[in-house]
Amino acid sequence: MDAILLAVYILLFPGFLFLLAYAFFFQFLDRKISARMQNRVGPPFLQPFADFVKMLGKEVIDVKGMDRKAFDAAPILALAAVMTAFLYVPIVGNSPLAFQGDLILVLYLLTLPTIVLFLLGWLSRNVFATIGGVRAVTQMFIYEVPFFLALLTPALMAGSWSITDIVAWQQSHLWLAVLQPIGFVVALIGLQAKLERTPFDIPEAETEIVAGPWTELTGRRLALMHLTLDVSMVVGSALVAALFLGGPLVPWTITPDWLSWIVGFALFFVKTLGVLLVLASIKVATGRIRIDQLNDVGWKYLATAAIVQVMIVLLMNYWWVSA
Amino acid sequence: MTLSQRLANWARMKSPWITLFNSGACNACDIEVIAVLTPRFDVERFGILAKGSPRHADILVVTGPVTRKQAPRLRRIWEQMPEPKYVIAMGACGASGGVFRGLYHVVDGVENVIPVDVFVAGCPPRPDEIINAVVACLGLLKEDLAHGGKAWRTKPKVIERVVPTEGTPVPPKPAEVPA
Amino acid sequence: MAEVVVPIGPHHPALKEPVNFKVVADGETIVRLELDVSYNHRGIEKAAEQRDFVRVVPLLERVCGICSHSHTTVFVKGIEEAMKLQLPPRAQYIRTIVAELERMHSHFLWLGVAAHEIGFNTLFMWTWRDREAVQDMLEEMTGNRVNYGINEVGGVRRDLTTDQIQAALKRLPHLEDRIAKYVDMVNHEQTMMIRFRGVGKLSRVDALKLGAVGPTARASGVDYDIRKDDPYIAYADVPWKVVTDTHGDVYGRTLVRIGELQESLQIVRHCLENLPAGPIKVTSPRAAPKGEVLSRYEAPRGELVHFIRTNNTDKVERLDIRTPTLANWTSVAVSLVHQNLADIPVVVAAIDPCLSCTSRITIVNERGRKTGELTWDELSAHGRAFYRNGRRA
Amino acid sequence: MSELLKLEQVARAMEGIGTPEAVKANRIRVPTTPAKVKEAVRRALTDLACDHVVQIAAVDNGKAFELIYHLTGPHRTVVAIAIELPRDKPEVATASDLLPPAGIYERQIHDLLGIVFVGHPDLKRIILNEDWPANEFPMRKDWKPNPNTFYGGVRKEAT
Repeated sequence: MDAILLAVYILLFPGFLFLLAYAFFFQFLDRKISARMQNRVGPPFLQPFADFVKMLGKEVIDVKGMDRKAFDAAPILALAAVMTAFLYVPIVGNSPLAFQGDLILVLYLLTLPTIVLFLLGWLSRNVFATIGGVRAVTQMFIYEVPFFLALLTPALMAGSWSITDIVAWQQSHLWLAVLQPIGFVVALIGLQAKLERTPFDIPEAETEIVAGPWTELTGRRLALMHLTLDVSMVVGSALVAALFLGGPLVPWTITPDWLSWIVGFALFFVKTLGVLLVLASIKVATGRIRIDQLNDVGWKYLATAAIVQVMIVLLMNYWWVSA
Repeated sequence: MTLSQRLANWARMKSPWITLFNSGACNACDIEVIAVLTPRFDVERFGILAKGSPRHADILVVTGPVTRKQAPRLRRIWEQMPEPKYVIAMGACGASGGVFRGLYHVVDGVENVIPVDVFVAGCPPRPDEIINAVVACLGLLKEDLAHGGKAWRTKPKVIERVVPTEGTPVPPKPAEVPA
Repeated sequence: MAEVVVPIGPHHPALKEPVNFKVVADGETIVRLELDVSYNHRGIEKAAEQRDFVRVVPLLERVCGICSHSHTTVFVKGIEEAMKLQLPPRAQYIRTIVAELERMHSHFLWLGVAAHEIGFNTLFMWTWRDREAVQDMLEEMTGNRVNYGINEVGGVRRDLTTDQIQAALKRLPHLEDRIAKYVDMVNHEQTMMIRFRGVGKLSRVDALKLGAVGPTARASGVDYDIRKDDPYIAYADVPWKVVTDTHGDVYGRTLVRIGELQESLQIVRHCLENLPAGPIKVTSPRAAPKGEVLSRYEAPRGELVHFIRTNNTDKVERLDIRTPTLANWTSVAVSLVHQNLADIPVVVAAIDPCLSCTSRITIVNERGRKTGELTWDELSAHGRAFYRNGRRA
Repeated sequence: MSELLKLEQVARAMEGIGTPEAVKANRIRVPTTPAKVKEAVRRALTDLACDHVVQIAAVDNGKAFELIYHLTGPHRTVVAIAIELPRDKPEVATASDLLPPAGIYERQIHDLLGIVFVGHPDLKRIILNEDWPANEFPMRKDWKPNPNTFYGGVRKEAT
């Protein structure tokens, strides 16, 4: 693809601008669904955009003795990492930047915001922030292993480390959610933990340690970190939709090129909304569990389920290859 | 005003975040402020969110006559909030100490500790009056942005004393009125 | 081994009221708890000595917003006992109705706040939506959602009209099945059970020794309830039973409070249905004869006590208020040691602290070791050490 | 719900300390001296099966300070042990080792009325704010707030 089309791909359509709009739309939907489930009216459509612009306009407060430059750079780093991860997930058709092993890159880029949260907690010299940061890292150790295992089993079955190939493989076989149900469930729970949403929002536990690592963030830093969380929600659900629900491709080929793009985008849209609906209802239906309970749940149930899933996939591969 | 200025004003009007500070109140006002967040009065439809930390909030809702022990903390919380910040003093206690005026452990009213922008009448004010107060506070925010800051409306601290023309009886100063 | 001093409060989202905990925590478990509460002290007892019986009732109404009717009823009942006044039964019934409605709205409020403490916001929204029905009933009967102002020495200031009674009776069935729904939700919802079971355990002996009162004590099997022990207003001739439980932890207290919700609803229905006719107040003399009265009342949070000494004038010589939350502080401080940092809001919320009534402090020192303020690098060193050798530092 | 205590029961338990008089059906008052109050509380806890301290009321009746310990138990009768303390040196032995919640009540009484409880683990400031002058006790009848001392809150020039 020549340079101009690539630039459009990165900056305009499935890249920067579209991702921003889609992130705001996702935040609006998430707050609206959980509000309606709590029998409230919920925010208006442009609310996330208004929050973002207002936060940009607020005064930025620096705590005494804080490393200003690092504190400014951290949110930008987190946002950049999550945005580049979105480029490798197929949206319309195959993503032009795909290469063998981009699944590993996306997973790595998705863990960067948690480390940045820990960094923010550490830099802001506030007891609540530090404890929040330590909890964020503790939580990451717990859910990271099962989440990675659950997301790597599709690669094992499809025999390739690139998301685009996995999506292409699913075009000719059943959806991986059907073939690997346990992996699908573990991936959803892991995603909920990565996005630090209610059953697992221990670092930001509003009623225990004020706002965790977010306590000292004000003005544009807060705006960027909120945006990072929204974008990582979009990227996470797009990743789960691509790996388990078949992504934007349809089994039979559609002749005119632009029509297949539109159908592909519509499928992507519907599938990511489905994932969001599941995440929002988990958030509404449960309370927050403690860090040590998360430890038990994480290692006893999630990890074993992921390992069992890997075993099943290896066995299935063995039979298919031999059959 | 430039486009970006209008956009900033629109955004500030559309997403006021409040934080609640109980400065020694009888917590009737507090449960009414929390009732504002619940399904019947639901303020999230106006974009109002209740934030835990003063760092993230725009409007500080203060309830109760400030007790002597809570006054320095109220002052520190107010200083921690980032600029364009506003203060709503709740109920009769916030305005003048209400039924607790003159008690030995109470600094009567929020005015003596931090500058207040909006007072809400009532003991406790009903939830819809509280929403009305936030809307009034947003109106104030709009005017302040037009005049560039709060200076235009803060009344001068020193009130000059009007020299009475002879013949008219001088009203006794409040201290002289027999208690 | 250095410890982390975590100040929670006085401005903290978990606590709807100003209390300050200096929690000395070793990682996530609490070693020592310093509690500093007196941010709400306004000097009401001193002011009460300068106000006559008519003007002191509005002041006592605002000791605490959630249990305002309790404070006025216990004071007015004490003064009537000193004056040896005989109240008409209709006034006693109206006071009981408003008292039980206040208990219902207070317990609904507590259920929501307890769920909010563990992040379960849906239940918070639902319980507070149902509480609005109770608020409407109170507003129709007394004219105000909170601080009802229905009590005065010698009786009640407002009468109940028949359509107010019918409107209230129509709302009760809906509330009844909502409460039933919350009972099975508390018993089956996973995250609530994990966060409530076994947290803040208080044995029966400890509950008695540490002077716990109200639902906190009744959840550990202590069956003290002033409405049964020392019946006042109309509780003697209303059929109801004391709700107790044996779990002794936050889960037990939740069950006791929901049980009391159901009992209160039955009491309100009974009083509304057979409200005796007759006058609603009797003219009371201006001054109260010399005497000393210990007036006790079962507030939503526990046993509320007003010690009133009168001296032939129309003012109180001394009013000493002992509030239920004050009695519960010792038990919460003891049951918190060894718990998790994340459990503080839940256990504190479990005694449903009403800080506007209370302003006292206690220090519980578990192993009595010296813990000074931590410098920054000690804290970070502690963090690394704590996680390097698997939470045993 | 055992039945109420009889007057003779209390008299037998408290002989040598004070003569009880029944103020009401379920309230018996035992006036005694400050020296014997600890012994009275111990007997109430053991012989009269009281296990719950209702309240420790403190009154300044102009001439002297009065302390009234209200105790109750499963028998649902309130045993009130009343003592009188001289105004110039109000001291009494602490009851917090027998009754743990008394630790709080005594510290509040010390703050408001200035009664010293000998043997109390840490009789620090509880109820008034940090910069309240140490020797002023607001609940005393003869206390008037004098305008020029600073009782706390934010200093005038800070607003």
